[in-house]
Amino acid sequence: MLQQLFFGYYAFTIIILSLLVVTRRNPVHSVMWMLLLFFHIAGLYLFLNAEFIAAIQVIVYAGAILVLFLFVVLLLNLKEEISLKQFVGSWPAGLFVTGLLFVSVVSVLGSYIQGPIGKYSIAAVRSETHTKALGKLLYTEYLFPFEIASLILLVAVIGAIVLAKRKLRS
Amino acid sequence: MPLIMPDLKPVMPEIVMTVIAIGMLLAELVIKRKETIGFLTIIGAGIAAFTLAGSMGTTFGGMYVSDGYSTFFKLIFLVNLILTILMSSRYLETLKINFGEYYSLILFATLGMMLMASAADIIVLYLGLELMALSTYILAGFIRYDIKSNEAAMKYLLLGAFASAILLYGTSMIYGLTGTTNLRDIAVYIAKAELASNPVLMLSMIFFAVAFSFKIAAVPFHMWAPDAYEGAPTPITAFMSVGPKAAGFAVLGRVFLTAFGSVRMDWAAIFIPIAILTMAVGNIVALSQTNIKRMLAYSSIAHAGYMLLGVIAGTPDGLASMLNYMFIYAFMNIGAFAIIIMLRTETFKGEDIADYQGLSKTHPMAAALMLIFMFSLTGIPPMAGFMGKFYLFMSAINAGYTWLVIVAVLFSAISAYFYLRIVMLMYMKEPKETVQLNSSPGVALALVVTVGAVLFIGILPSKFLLFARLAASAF
Amino acid sequence: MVPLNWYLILSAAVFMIGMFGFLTRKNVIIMFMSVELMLNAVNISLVSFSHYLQDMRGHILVFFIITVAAAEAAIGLAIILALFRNKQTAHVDEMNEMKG
Amino acid sequence: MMTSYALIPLLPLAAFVINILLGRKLLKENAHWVSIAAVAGSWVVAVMALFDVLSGAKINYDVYTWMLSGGFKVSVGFLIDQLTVVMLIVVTTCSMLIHIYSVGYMHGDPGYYRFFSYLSLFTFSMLMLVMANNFLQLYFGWEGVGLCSYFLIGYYFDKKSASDAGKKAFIVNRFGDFGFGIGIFIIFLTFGNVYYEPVFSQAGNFANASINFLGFDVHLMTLIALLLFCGSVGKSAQMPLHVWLPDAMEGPTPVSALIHAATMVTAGVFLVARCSPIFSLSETALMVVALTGAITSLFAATIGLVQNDLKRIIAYSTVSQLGYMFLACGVGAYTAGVFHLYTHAFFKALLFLCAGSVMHAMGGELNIQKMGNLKKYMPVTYITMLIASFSISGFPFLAGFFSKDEILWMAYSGGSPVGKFVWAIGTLVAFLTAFYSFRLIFLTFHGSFRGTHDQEHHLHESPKSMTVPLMLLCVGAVAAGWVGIPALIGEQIGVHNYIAEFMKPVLGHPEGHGTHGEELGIMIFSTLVGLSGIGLAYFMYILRPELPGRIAQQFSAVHRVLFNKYYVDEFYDFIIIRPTIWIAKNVLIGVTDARIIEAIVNGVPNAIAAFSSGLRRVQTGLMQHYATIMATGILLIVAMMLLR
Amino acid sequence: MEQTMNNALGFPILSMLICWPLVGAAFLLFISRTNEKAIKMVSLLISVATFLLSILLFSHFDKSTHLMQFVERYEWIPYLNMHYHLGLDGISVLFVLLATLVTVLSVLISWESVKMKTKEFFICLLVLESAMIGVFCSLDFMLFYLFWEAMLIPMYLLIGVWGGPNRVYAAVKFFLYTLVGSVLMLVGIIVLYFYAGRSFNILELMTKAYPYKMQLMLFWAFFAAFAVKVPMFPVHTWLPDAHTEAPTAGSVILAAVLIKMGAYGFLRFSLPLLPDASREMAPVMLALSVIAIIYGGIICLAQTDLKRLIAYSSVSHMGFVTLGIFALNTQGVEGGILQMLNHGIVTGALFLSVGIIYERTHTRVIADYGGVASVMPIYASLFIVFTFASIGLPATNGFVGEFLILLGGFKASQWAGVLSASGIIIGAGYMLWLYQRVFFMETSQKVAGLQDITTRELMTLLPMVILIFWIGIYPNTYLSFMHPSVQHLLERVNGGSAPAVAVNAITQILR
Repeated sequence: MLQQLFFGYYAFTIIILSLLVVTRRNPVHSVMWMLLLFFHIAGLYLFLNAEFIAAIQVIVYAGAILVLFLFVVLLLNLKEEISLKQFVGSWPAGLFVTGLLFVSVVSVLGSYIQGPIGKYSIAAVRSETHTKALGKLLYTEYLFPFEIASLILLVAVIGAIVLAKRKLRS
Repeated sequence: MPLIMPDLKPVMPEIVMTVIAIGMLLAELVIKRKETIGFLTIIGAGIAAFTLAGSMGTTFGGMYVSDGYSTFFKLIFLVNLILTILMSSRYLETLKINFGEYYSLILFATLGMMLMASAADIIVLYLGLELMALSTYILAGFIRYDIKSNEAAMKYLLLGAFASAILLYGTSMIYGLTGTTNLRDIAVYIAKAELASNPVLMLSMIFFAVAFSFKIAAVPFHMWAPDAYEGAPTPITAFMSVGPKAAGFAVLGRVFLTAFGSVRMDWAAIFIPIAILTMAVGNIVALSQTNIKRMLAYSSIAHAGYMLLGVIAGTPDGLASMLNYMFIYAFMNIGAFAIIIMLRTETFKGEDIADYQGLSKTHPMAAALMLIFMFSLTGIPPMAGFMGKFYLFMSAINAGYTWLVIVAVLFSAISAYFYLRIVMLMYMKEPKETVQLNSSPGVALALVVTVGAVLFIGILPSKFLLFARLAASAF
Repeated sequence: MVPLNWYLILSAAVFMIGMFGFLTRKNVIIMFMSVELMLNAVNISLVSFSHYLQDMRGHILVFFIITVAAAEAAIGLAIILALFRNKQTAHVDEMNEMKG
Repeated sequence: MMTSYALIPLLPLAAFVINILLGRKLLKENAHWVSIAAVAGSWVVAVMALFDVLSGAKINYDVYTWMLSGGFKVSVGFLIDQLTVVMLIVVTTCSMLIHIYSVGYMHGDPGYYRFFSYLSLFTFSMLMLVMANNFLQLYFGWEGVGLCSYFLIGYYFDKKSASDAGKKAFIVNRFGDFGFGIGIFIIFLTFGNVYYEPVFSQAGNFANASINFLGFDVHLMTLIALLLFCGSVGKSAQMPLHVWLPDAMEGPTPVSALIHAATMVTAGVFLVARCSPIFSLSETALMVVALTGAITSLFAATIGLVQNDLKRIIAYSTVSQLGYMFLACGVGAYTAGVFHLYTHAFFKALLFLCAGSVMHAMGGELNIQKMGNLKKYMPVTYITMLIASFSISGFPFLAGFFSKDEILWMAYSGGSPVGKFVWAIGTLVAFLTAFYSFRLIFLTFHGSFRGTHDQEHHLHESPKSMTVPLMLLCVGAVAAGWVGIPALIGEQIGVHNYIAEFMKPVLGHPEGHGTHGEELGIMIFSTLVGLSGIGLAYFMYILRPELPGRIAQQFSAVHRVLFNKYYVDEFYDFIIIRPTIWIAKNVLIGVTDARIIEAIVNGVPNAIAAFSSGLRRVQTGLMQHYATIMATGILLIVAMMLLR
Repeated sequence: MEQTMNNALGFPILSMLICWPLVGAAFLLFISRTNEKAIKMVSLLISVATFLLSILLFSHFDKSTHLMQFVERYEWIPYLNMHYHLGLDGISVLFVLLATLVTVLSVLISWESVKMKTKEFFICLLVLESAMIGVFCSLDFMLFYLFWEAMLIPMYLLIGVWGGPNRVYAAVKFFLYTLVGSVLMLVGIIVLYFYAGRSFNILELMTKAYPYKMQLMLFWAFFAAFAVKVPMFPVHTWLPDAHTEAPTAGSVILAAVLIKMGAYGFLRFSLPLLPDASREMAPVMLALSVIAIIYGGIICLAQTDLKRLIAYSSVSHMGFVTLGIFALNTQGVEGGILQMLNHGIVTGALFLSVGIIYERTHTRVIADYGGVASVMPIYASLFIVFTFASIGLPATNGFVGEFLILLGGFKASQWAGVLSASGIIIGAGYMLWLYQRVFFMETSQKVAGLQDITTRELMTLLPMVILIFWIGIYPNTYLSFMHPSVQHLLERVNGGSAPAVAVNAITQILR
């Protein structure tokens, strides 16, 4: 019961916060709501025994990505921003389509059959701690993707520099 | 847990590519002449191509597979890479965006594609896709001072991210259903648990289809393509029109034929309307374009539609015909872009279709080459484009999709109209103003290679067909 | 015990809200944030699947998704910056140099 | 021996080739020598052939295979029998004389060589026509003479009327050939052959056969006969395809004489005579032939009454006389028809040549109202033309008398109601013929000269090269008929009806059902009718010259109809030419091609282009819209997959 | 079943015929574009050489067999079982000759009239020649299709670059019309390929039996390609535009060879491959042919443009050809083939002639002419030969062809025979009217003082005149090529019930 309650709270808050994020006229507000949203999601992860994920959710998302967003948002002319409408003219179409999609996805989810149960039972993970279990996997079984991810980050670095640096020598 | 050294042979080309990419990044610090970097890149790509030969095998716990199929695609990627680099250096100079990062980014993008082609696990697939996509986003926005380039990158990135999200949503569903992300395991589990008619599986399949359709620019998920193609630097447009599309097809083929092989009729039913729409919209909208890059963007959309026929057929022949077409398409499309690049000077954009008016008078050779590429894209023998289409149609008919082929041939007849318009302008109109050709040895070499390939494959396609067929059967 | 479907519905809801934002917001940054929202929705479902299937793969994937999201954000925001330099706007409806 | 027959057509052909190739640069004024030599050679061989045939030979051989396809085989080959020989003599003789005449007539013409090469070509084609041993070669000659007729009518091609007339002649003839051609198809399908011999010998086997033709069951032989007759109607200018012949007078006069009087136009009669084995098997066909001939002869004669153009009067007279020949064939008297053909060749050629002589003197003037009293200036022409006119009017013991009498008697004595009817018409026509022939003579040669002073000053007799042929033909016009003196008279003077006997093996000879008395009565009656025609003409044009004008005023409506040739040309123009061109312009080009086919051909691309511009607008450049469309796409696919 | 014969000549003559013009075109690439004289001479030499080479076919052809001769067969794409497979039989051999001859004449006629981009022009012409020869020689369906489509490119350029004022429209129309038709045929070919067990070998395909329904579908797919090319009635509208706008050489090749390919296609593919459908659909085809004959003829009566008139007359004449082919009897088919040849010669000659005068007056409007016969007598006399050949006067080739066709057509269907025979009346009407308006009557201003034709021009027309009379007077030279092949074809179409006896009898008579 407590779990349901807990979930209910998180779910409710996450949805409300999501809505706030996408509907606020002032981008700064949106970013702020999003920050709160990320914390809630991190909470949910904890609730699902994914401590490490919860941590990077906070660190990477809330800490890095959102700050980046905030920086850029602050470049904007907020005054003008607030005076304008936040939605494009075709927003009812967007609402309609996403609404219907939601309905169809949810209706389909009813026929979900759970997949095979794996070896990482909650107990097993707990005994090893989540971070360690994940780390082990990352450096053994998932070494290859991990390496690719590093390249992605490298590309991101190059890209950010190439695109955003004021002067480049050529 | 002991750390076992994985078998690195299958990933040798990728390792070579990574080394070169990073090497180029460093080389840029010491080498001032950018042509040299380009040259080194080509050599590197050549080495990578050599290592392809002995790279067969599966590694990283079945996550990564190097087979004929992936090798064929990797060959296309490398050809694409080399040709793009050949065309790039002068163009970059002309536009004053001659940064060394360009080469490593293009290498990373190619690396991403290679990873995609070999990915046997959705995680690798996703990461490869993102590596390719992120690099391409940057490359699309490489003309930093140009608003169009910015806009192209922006649109490409945002819509790309949107598509990625959809892909991931699909992934999460298939993961939830099967508890795995390995394509082969997914297939095995679907068969075992009799999930074939499960709506969630269907939904996840749809999301995969949508995400890949986005990458190959199939209608209605093509909307980014014309804008991104138009705004991006022209060599990158050429690169994008072949590379990511081919990579998209690579994963599309692999995912749908491996993971969803047992529900072929279902996903064929998804792709048939998509293919028809793609051919229709691509060919029809191309008719009224005034910008040649944009026109080729629509043409590339249309070609994706034809290639989908091969996938829909779902037979080894179908796949082989798709591979073969992709290979041919790389040459003919890049060839056409090479001409466009030649027309670009500092002051003259040369992107308007009207700029081609009377080209045969001012530059007969360029016009003749363009003519060959245009007829090849139309699919008129003895150009390679015909052989490609022909094999595609053949395998689709063999798989029982005769009516679909009839639709396709009719649309391909429509496509003649806009390709011919270029030929018509070049040959049948008087030149408006004198167009300067911004030729360079690189572009010239690229043209020689492409036109040679287009004619050679057009007349003697036997070896290539066989190679494609082999690649498809070693799937 | 909370049924898995609840999580899935939550995830779907967040995904659709993100999509809605992407489809309708004028501001590029908010659109970007909407995409992040969608990714988070995927993450929620992945983590919950992982939890219920007692498998780590979902977590691994989430880990990579967050990584990629960060990289994507970096590049995206760099592009926005470049755009912003050339044209003082973050509104997509004023960003249609190319169309048709 | 056999090969020498081939010389008959080949000599003129060679002359044609030589003239057309060398004439313009080399031969020029000497072109006539080649042609005359060739036709003279042909004449000699033809006469030899005549003797061969008289001695009982019947020649039929193939030269080479012309076409071979499946079961269809046809050769170029020659059949020389009595009928052929008669035609050969007529053709070569007339041709030769007219060649000679032309030397004077065409003297100084810039296209001199051209004229002679056409004449040679014509002679060749005509000879191929009459010598053919199969239908297809007949058709070959048939079209060949049509071609030459086209060339020669349009000889003065810079004149619009001349080139119009040539074209008209060819096209009108094609209408006839259309039927002729289909006739040949049916002959081939029936007999598996297009050679005369097997066809005629087997025709009897099909006497009662019928065939389904275009959905109608028709008597086979009637069908074939009538289809072949279509060709005759065209070539011989019978109703309703007679319209080209009067116009054909645009050609030089020797041409009118040779082609449009003596030889080509009689090819139709020749065809009917040649196919008599087929025609004889069909009562209906014969009736049609007889009636067509009778009606045409009457019709043309009435028009001839009021015309003022010298050559046109003779042309209508030709049409009329051709009608006579068909009338004869139609009552089964093929011999009489051919006999008339033979005599007619002489007197009608003579008439034309005389007319040419008159024209020559008058400086090209053809309106007889502007002539008069020419006998004073051109006695030879006058006398010869007078004799020719007597001959055509059936003046006793001249050539025309015998042949015409033979026809009328055969028609009368044939015993059928149709025979009696056509006899009545024939007699009426004899009266009319005499009348207009002498109207012509009187207006032209008698009275006072009504032309300009200038013309009067230039009047002169024609040169020898022209008058000599006139005189030679005049002999023919007088004596040609003596080979066919009917038994009634022949018994008295001890001669046979040679021609009838001669032709009997080919054409047969129907026995009349009348008595000698009746025959004599008919003969006298028709002679009187002819003489009264002459008398009436004398009365109206010599004694009371003001009368014709008054009558014309009195019956102005009738006069106008006759003067305008019953408005047949106008009628054809109205029902065939105009509608066809109107349809071509306003329906086929205007509607079918432009509004239907082209509308689709251009409409589809235009629609696609319009659709394209429309579809372009979907690509607004707005990312949200792109995403919305993507999302819609997903939704649709989901709906499609889940709802199916 | 052995269906081919060994090459009677010791060398691959067909490949040489195909390659030689290509080699020439490649050679032209290396000649400076300013050296027009050399370009023209080289083109002429090459085309003449090709023609002379093709004469060997004429002399070495074995007329006693229907088997394919001069056969060459090499693997091309083994995986798809495609071969480079060439050969000729009695149906196709004459067209190769026609193509080589017409190319020579086209080179000659373009000597002066092509004033810009001379080099490209002759390259196009030579490439076109080799594609044309290829079409008639191919025994592999895909090879055929390859040449068939490849031909579009040079032709498109010929019309579009060197054509008249409205050339672009005409060129695009030509291209798209033909392409739409051809692609449907491609689908048909592939369907056939799979049904027949993966073979493109025409000879092999001919031995198979196909279900009727499939035959029907394929028949219409092939129809789309061939009928457009012929062109048959409802799809003929590209022809007037293409003919009118094309340069003289283009019109000549178009008329003489290109549109023959449609009819050839019916003969080579539709009839033997789809015998049942051909038989069943023959009435439809006959009806369309009759419509084309009459429709094309009548429409000529209202034309004001010289070339357009001749173009529509082609529609009418090709109506005769298809009529003959779908009469499905010996006379019809042989007549049809002969008439294809005839039409190539006559209409080719007419276009050559029109080109000659157009070069002098630069007008195609009939009303601008008049009295040409007075100023250009030699030209006028040659033209009248072509006119009458077109009308089908006996002793000219037109007669032989049309007569056989009408005979065959009449045999097959009385209505078709009778109605199409009316075409000969209409034909005489428009051709003579044309001749009158151009050559007769008073000399018009535009025409006054024109030079008569030059020796070079005479040389282009003379071969046509000779052929017109040759075929007209002794058609057996040409008909004898066809007998065994047509017989064989008809046996296939009519299920072996063709009257073989008659032919043997005739052959004996001949000997």
